[in-house]
Amino acid sequence: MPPIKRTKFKLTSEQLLEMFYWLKLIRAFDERLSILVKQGKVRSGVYTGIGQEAIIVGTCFGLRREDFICPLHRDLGALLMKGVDARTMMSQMFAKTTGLSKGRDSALHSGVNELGIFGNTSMLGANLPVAAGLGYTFKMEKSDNVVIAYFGEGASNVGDFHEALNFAGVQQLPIVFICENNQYAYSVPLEKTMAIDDVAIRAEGYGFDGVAINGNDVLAVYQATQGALARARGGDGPTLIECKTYRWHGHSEHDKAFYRTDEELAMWKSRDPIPTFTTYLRARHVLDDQKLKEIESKVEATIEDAVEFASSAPDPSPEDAVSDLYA
Amino acid sequence: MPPIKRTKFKLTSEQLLEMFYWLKLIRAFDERLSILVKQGKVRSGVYTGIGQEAIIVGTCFGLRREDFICPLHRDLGALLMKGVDARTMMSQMFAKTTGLSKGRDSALHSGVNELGIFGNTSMLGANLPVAAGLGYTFKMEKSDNVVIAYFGEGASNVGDFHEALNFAGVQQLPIVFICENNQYAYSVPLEKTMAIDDVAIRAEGYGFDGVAINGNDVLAVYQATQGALARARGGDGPTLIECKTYRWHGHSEHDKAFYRTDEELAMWKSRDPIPTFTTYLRARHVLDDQKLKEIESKVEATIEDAVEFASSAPDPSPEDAVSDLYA
Amino acid sequence: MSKELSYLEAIREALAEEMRRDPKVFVLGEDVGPYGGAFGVTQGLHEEFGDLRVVDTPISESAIVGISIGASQRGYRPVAEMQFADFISCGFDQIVNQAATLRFRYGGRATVPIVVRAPSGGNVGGGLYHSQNPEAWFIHRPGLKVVAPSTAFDAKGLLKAAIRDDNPVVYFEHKYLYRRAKGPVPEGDEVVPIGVAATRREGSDVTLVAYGAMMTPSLEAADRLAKEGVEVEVIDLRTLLPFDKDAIFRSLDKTNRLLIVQEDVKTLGIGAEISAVVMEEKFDRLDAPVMRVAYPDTHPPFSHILEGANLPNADTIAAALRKLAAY
Amino acid sequence: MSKELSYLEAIREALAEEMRRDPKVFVLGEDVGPYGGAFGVTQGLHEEFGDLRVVDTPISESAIVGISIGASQRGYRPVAEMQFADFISCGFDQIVNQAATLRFRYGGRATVPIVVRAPSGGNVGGGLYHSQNPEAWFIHRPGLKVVAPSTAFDAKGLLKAAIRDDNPVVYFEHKYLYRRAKGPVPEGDEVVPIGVAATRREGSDVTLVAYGAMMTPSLEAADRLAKEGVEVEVIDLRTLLPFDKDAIFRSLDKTNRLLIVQEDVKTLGIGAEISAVVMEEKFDRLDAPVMRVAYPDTHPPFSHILEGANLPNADTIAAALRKLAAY
Ligand SMILES: Cc1ncc(C[n+]2csc(CCOP(=O)(O)OP(=O)(O)O)c2C)c(N)n1
Ligand SMILES: Cc1ncc(C[n+]2csc(CCOP(=O)(O)OP(=O)(O)O)c2C)c(N)n1
Ligand SMILES: [Mg+2]
Ligand SMILES: [Mg+2]
Repeated sequence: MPPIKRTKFKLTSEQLLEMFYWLKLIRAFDERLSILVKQGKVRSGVYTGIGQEAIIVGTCFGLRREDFICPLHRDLGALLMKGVDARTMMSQMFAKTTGLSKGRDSALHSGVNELGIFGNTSMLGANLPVAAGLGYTFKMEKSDNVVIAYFGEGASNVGDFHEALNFAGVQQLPIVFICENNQYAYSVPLEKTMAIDDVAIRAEGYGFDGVAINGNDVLAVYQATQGALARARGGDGPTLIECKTYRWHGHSEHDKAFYRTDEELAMWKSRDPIPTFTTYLRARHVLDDQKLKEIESKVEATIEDAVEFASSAPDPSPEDAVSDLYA
Repeated sequence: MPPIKRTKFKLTSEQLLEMFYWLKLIRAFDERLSILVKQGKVRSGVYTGIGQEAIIVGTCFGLRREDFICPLHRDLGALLMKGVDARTMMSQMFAKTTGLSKGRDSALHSGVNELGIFGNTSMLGANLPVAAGLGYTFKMEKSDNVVIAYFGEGASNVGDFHEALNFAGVQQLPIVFICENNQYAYSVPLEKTMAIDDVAIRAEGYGFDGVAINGNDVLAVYQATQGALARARGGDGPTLIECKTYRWHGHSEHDKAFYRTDEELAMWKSRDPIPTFTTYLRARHVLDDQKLKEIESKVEATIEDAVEFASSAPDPSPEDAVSDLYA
Repeated sequence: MSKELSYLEAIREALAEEMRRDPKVFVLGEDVGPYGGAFGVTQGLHEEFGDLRVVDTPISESAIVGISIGASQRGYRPVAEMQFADFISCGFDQIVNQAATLRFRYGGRATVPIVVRAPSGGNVGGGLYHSQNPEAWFIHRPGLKVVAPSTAFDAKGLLKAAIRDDNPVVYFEHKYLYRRAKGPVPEGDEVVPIGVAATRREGSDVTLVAYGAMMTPSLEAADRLAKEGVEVEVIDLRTLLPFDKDAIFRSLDKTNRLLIVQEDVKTLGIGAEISAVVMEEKFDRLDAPVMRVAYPDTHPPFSHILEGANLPNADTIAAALRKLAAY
Repeated sequence: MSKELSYLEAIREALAEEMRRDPKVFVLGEDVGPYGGAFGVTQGLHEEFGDLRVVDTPISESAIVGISIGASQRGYRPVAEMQFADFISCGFDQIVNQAATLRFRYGGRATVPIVVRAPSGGNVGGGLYHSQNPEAWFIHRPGLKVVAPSTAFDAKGLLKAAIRDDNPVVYFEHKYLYRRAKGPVPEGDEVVPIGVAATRREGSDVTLVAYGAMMTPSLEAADRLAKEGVEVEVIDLRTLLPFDKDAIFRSLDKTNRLLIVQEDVKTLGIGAEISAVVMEEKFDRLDAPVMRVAYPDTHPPFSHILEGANLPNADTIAAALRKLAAY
């Protein structure tokens, strides 16, 4: 694969600010969820992606409505960016009827076909064959839409990963596989579960390119993704992009994460994707105090509104436990 | 991996002749089975490895009794070399009580722990996690025994392959993975099921070495295996050896194999591992007409005896259909 | 309507007609392409519909199902083939956790119109891994539909219904019937509705419920009983989930006696559920206990002696009917 | 005997004691190492027994089971942990086709002493993929044993028995009971034998059969009925395959009335088999139809309102008991 040029895919100031907004919104959403769990208002199913937002923003930014994403447990932001509004999203976490699952789920096991969002089961890796199936339909239609499929480095050890990437490779499907390598699968560090440094090299076994990049640099992620998307749309098949990152919180909000050191966490917090990007934007005069304040209040208002909406939304009723099983 | 030196692991004339015997015996066994199927004496479950014998002989030759093998549907010869006598093996194919499965199976779904032979299910790839488990016990015991695990190139697309090789890699298990790449998975040629030329490169994704060799050259297979075995016994972990070969018969004896050309088959028959090796042995004066005749009669006698034994061995009785389920 | 097809040809015709009718229908599986499938079911389809709609997949059962689910989310109606029903265990998770739950967790906003074809059943000398009847696992999973035709007519009509159904359907086609069952088939848009049993023989003394390859010995046993003055009403379930409780109850209201015949092993085969439901809802009508004739709780052995000992047959069924009639 | 442990501690103690007693026992699974497992069951084991005997595996359920089977063939007694019982679907093939059949196809010459621990059950706000009760799939598979303790005593005693058993055992530990069930535990070599039910309450009017977390509401309902003058005999199955038919029949001979309570979905849950067996063998003793109180045929929803609507409870159980008593 040719090296990624950060400047190859140009972004306007407006677009850069939009990216910034998403970074802030997604961070705020997850942070709020973390509090809501502690308050007992959201009961479970919360796996925050705090610290990993650059991956979601860099990969989802600029996608078409028709493009499909296959997000994972930490990728709530991907659903927001792909068009699920904050109220619906928050309702989902509150298990209210106004959520995607009508109260049957408070995690990300739901999707919206009209928005190009697939909702996976909990089974890690199981979204990847589905992504291959979605990609296969684009191939059948000779359309230039694409699929972005996410997985953790831990999930790259599951059989489904292998079967899916192999099929994508041999069929040259328009899929970009995004590995969110946050170093840990729950409590287990990468080196205890695979004898390689970069998940990216697994792509070679399937006949396409893999590249490992800084997953905390939203522009690096964006540039790499755009390159891969261009190839996919042009019929040149899949790419695997491994984004090195770190999750700040525990595996779930109940996990105290004693398995890692404070130093390690501190080191990664110093690589927080948001201040890095803020500095970049300020240096380029895209962002100033005024704009920052505007964006921050918009974010806050959106979250407040979503929480208020979800809190007062109707609970499901007992019949919903057995309905919608069959069409 | 350093290139294989054919001369690195020396073989005596006696050993070379023994290898030759096994090549002939395994070929004769499969050829006889093919006839027995046509005669209706063996009813099913016959997948011959005719044309692929060099892989079995080159990998099994010189193994310890304690070493384990995890053979596949075409690898009847591996069971013979590891110590199952021809009568028992033939009884298995006749579904007689004197077979490994006591008549419950006429294929290779049975093993013998005392001889270091694992018997897989039909599910392709399912033997590989088992091989990892066997290898893990050797690691726990700090023993220098090894496991040899076989799989077809087709089976290398199954999820279990991935999970097993990854575990073997990260745990540095004493396993040699042998890919019998005979170009086809049933009717489907390799290029329709994977976008790579060499299955061997998949090893990289698991952090160990893979090498592709001529699987029809028994000495090349032997040398490569010995190198991998030495590393495994020395604690240096697994190796994947991909042996390029071809099966002469159809997938099973019922398959007419219309999916390939006569030319292709003829080309591969010209690479028959047995005459190649015969020429080699004659040139080195290890084999002469006299010895050849001796070996051929021994092979014939062994097969005849096995067929006779199995034909007249007792059939299972109805109770055997429900016994031996629980210990 | 005078055209007669074999069961296998009927399946093929259903596929071809549905593929002609609806460009969203496509088939995928191992060897289903030019080869036409292990049993020849898909012969001719590749020639007519090409590579894109008749997909030779790698050996990857989990991916085959997952790909189907993915394609279904874009409005396609994939028909996936498991080469043998036995291998459905390798695609199990995608069926029970991904397909069966999707509509529910999507809050009813999506459908999963996939069909998984699974050649099942014994009496063909297949042994442990080519004879299984895995239907009960799926009958136990809400969100799925399960069908199992016994005639050429139903093979075609139920497959067409399954393809048009918006829910995931597991379609068990019995290998023993492939070339043995022959008869007229529905034409044009006629389908056999899912969920409706068929009364194959009227009678007022005992009700016999069966399906698949058990219909033939069941009807034979009923004929024998007729000579003894006992009129057996024989019901062919055709659909196993949801099964046609009303048809069973209607018959029971006449006979007050019920026998269930299944090729599946006894414990927790469908007979258990039917018996339990009859117990709950028809206890007061029963003149005798509901009885089951089933495969014993063991694995299908290869030997025809052993398999013969296990399979229900006209003798064992007739004996049970006599017991019931005399109760 | 005065020591009291929680159900979770009892499991941990069983593991520790068996590992101390027998060096061939080891545990493997995701996060079972230093972290001590998602629920803390294996806490302290890694410290005591080290890396080799407390193995943090990659996310690879199929391999986890396959590795266990492999190790068992060399005399080891692995205890594999599924992080949640729900994920057992990903290791399904290795359990049902590899482990359950091995002894049978080896002609009785081998055993498969593995235990698969599966934290199951709902009422913990887990939603669709952290609440399942997948026991019926395994009860339907000959060659396996299935247990499901309801008390700390049985949790320890059955796990010890399972580890010492030479057959593959699926051990369902109920998450709701982890910290809620407390009590004395067996000491030393005392085990709770597999296959033997326990009578938790004597009574002569109605027999109630349950297991796992359903014991508590069942006993509560029995207490209520006692106040109404109906004496309910409550049997805790403890082992689901093979279940203790004799214990049920003995009780039935007193009461002539039977209720089965299961957290599993109704259709083809174990209640179906018990009902069918009672029908077959005890029809003439029944004064009322065998009834079932079960989870409805749906998926476990996250919302506590919905889950509450689905779970059997003392009210619904008492209502069924009243119906039975009055029949
Ligand atoms: C098949 C399967 N096994 C186990 C789990 C339990 N589990 C949930 S998340 C997780 C760790 C995932 O690690 P990774 O893939 O790296 O993603 P991350 O959580 O780090 O983003 C585990 C083991 C699961 N969800 N699915
Ligand atoms: C999981 C699984 N899927 C499908 C099959 C059916 N099947 C048996 S052998 C075979 C082809 C195997 O190809 P390969 O692995 O290359 O081995 P070869 O037969 O060529 O030696 C197939 C598809 C199977 N046995 N197991
Ligand atoms: Mg991770
Ligand atoms: Mg092959």
